[in-house]
Amino acid sequence: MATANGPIEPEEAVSLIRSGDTVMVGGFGLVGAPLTLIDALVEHSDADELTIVSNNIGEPGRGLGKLLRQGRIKRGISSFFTSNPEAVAAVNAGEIQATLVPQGTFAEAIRAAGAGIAGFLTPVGAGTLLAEGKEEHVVDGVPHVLERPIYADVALVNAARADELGNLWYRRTARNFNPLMATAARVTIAEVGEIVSTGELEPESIHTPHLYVDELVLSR
Amino acid sequence: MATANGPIEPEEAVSLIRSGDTVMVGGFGLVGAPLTLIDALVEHSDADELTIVSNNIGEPGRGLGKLLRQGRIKRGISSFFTSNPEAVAAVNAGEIQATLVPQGTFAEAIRAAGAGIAGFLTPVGAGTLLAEGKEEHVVDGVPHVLERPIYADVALVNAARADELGNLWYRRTARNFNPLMATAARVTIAEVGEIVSTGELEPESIHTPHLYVDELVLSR
Amino acid sequence: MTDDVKTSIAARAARELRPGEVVNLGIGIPNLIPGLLGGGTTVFLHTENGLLGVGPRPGEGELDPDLIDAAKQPVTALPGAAYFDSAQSFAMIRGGHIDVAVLGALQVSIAGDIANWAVPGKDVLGVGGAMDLVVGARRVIVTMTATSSTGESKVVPECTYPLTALAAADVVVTELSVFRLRDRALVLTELLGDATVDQVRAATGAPFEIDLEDRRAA
Amino acid sequence: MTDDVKTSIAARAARELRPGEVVNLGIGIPNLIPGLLGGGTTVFLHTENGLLGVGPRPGEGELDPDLIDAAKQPVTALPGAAYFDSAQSFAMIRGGHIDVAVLGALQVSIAGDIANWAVPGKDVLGVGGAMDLVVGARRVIVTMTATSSTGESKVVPECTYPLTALAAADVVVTELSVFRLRDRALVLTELLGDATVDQVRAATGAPFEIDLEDRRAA
Repeated sequence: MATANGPIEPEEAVSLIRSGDTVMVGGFGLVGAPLTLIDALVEHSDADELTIVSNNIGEPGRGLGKLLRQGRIKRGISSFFTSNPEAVAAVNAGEIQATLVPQGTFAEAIRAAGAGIAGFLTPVGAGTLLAEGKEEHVVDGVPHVLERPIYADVALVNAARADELGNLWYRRTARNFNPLMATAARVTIAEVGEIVSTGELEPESIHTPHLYVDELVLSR
Repeated sequence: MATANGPIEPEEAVSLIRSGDTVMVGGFGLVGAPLTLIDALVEHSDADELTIVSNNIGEPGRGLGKLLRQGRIKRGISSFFTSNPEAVAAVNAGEIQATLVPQGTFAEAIRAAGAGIAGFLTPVGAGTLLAEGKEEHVVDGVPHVLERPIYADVALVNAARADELGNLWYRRTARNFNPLMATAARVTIAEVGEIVSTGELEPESIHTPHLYVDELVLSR
Repeated sequence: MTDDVKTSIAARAARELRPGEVVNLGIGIPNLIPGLLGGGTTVFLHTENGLLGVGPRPGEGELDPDLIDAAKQPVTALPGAAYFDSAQSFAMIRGGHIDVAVLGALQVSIAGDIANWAVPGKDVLGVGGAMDLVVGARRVIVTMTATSSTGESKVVPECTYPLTALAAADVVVTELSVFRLRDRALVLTELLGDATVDQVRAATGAPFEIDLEDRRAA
Repeated sequence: MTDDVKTSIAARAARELRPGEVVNLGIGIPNLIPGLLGGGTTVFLHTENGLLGVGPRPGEGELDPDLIDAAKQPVTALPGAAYFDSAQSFAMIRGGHIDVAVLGALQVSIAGDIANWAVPGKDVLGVGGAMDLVVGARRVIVTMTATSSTGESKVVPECTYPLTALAAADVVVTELSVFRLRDRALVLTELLGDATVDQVRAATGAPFEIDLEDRRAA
């Protein structure tokens, strides 16, 4: 699923998101977040009732925090809503549903979705509030939780560099959840800082091979 | 668990392997196999009753095929014994036990061991001979097999390049199972083509961070 | 099986591939496909030992001991190729990111069950990536001769050889015909070369539906 | 809690670290540790957002918007640092590859249960990597004041706040003392500063054993 026709405009990219979709958004806080795509989603899309899968729901009025203010988020799946007090307030007011997941389980569940793994056993969370309603399995005397994959309709990721095929390279700690989310959605849109000629990325250093990438968008 | 004291000799490295140990050996066929370490194990160690976890059991008289001829392998866990007809003969003669695992499950089970995942559900193998004796779970109407991690006492891996801390970089298709096995053993010994100064490997391109590596050995 | 027969099967299978698709080719007949693709059809070849962007066999002086395919044969890598570890490679496969797997088989049942890794009672010691590929790839194209070297049909009511996976085949290409699995039923959709329906029937040890909508191959 | 108290707790916790260990530091008191390590003690700092080899805070002109720690604060990276994605980072944690996690807590029980992410009835919306770290790290060192700002003991018979994990703490360092978990029992092993056993008893809302084998801190 290479991106044969060059980058598309952010406005066109976000038209692939429909009301009711589950949308993954990369980034740890705002670092590695696809801010151009988020802005396009905020300004040029009417899709609402969205389920957002992102480690945080942005910050007040920044990143996904803008979408939150528009009331277009129905549900958030995150490890840390707390970084946006407005998201916490929205949950407490019953305006959005919140599914809180330990960060490692969050990452692993997204990887699992991309990797065709229908469930995995982790000791993390066992015996805590966050295991409520989940199947428990005791392995070698240690309680484990059976966690399920987290899939999405569309993934919005951010990378420093792409080649023309859509291979991606991430810089420093801006990598975080982006390579995982790129694997876990029906449609993956990568916002990139630059597009280099095919062959310029070192083949051993490509973090996301192009078969995971459907569309490229240049950061503004 | 950095390798503070520089590389050790292959003979010293294999002295860490004891009779009855489970030993992972990287490589797809002989590509990416730690041949210096295997030779040292063959020539300078008396450890026997070994369980070998490797995609293949070498080739006749080459790589792990040498260890097989010495009768020191009790059990093999592999996806493809067939590449060494002597291994097939040894299994058929009851000289070694064989556990055959689909290659993707083999890779994922090694990753799981390194990642603290106590089990995972895969559709691969469900309804086949290779699912016999394994727990089946039906997920969304599709039968899945619950697979368990594959751990080892010692992992022998091969990388083109290390830095002084033990960060590893693999070249081309010599990567294969090596980065996974490096995470899944109590002790990981990396055979490397060269050791460069710390800081010379691009931090974004390190395939195996040094916390997985206990000892470095130079290829001969 | 003559080389001509192999080539004709591979050539027909090649026509199932669409530009831009990510394709994993098994050993044997599927491996003939790269040489038979039309000039306009660019596919990306994936090999499960950890490479997307497999190129042609290396010429003299191009041989790299670190660069092989899943059949352990030397290959090259095209510009834009990427290397990855085996867990990532099979994550691609199992996760549905490989568009097409083309592979040989010993038997295919009318329900699309595939047996391609072992003969009963012996040789059950090498499975490799076969099970992952037939379960994970979005489309599975089986390329095989219609009958075995001893004349037995390879299309069967139910597999008697050890299964690779249930209901996994989408297309079956032999030297005589193309079958497609539709709603879990086997349908003859195309006759190849000079083959007739009667010839296909004679070579096929199981009932099938007929819907010759595809044009006869040139 | 004064800065002096924080610093004294961090300094004592720092002495638990051995050269070469891979250490993950939580926010608050643990984050003071890098400045308090003796010159001879080199540890490798891991931050769960994807970096092994965290360096000091950046000076002016060194600020890199792509380089932060798990507290979302700017950091630097040392030579030999490696970046990785979040799944790999938590694979390191959950898989037992992080030698030590140092973190704050709201409560620690005499069985080593830790509560450090939420207060009952509110603020259960941010867990981050807390659960993964206390379950996965080989040694878990809790740094906290002996009592809360309202004077309640943080060492308790049983956690009343939402649990982070069961039986996870190995060492508890407060401004008064060091406790160790041995055979699932809480043992007072060291008095800090001028603290007496009676003072520790008064500040601790749960029974504990005493084995003052460790030398009194200077």
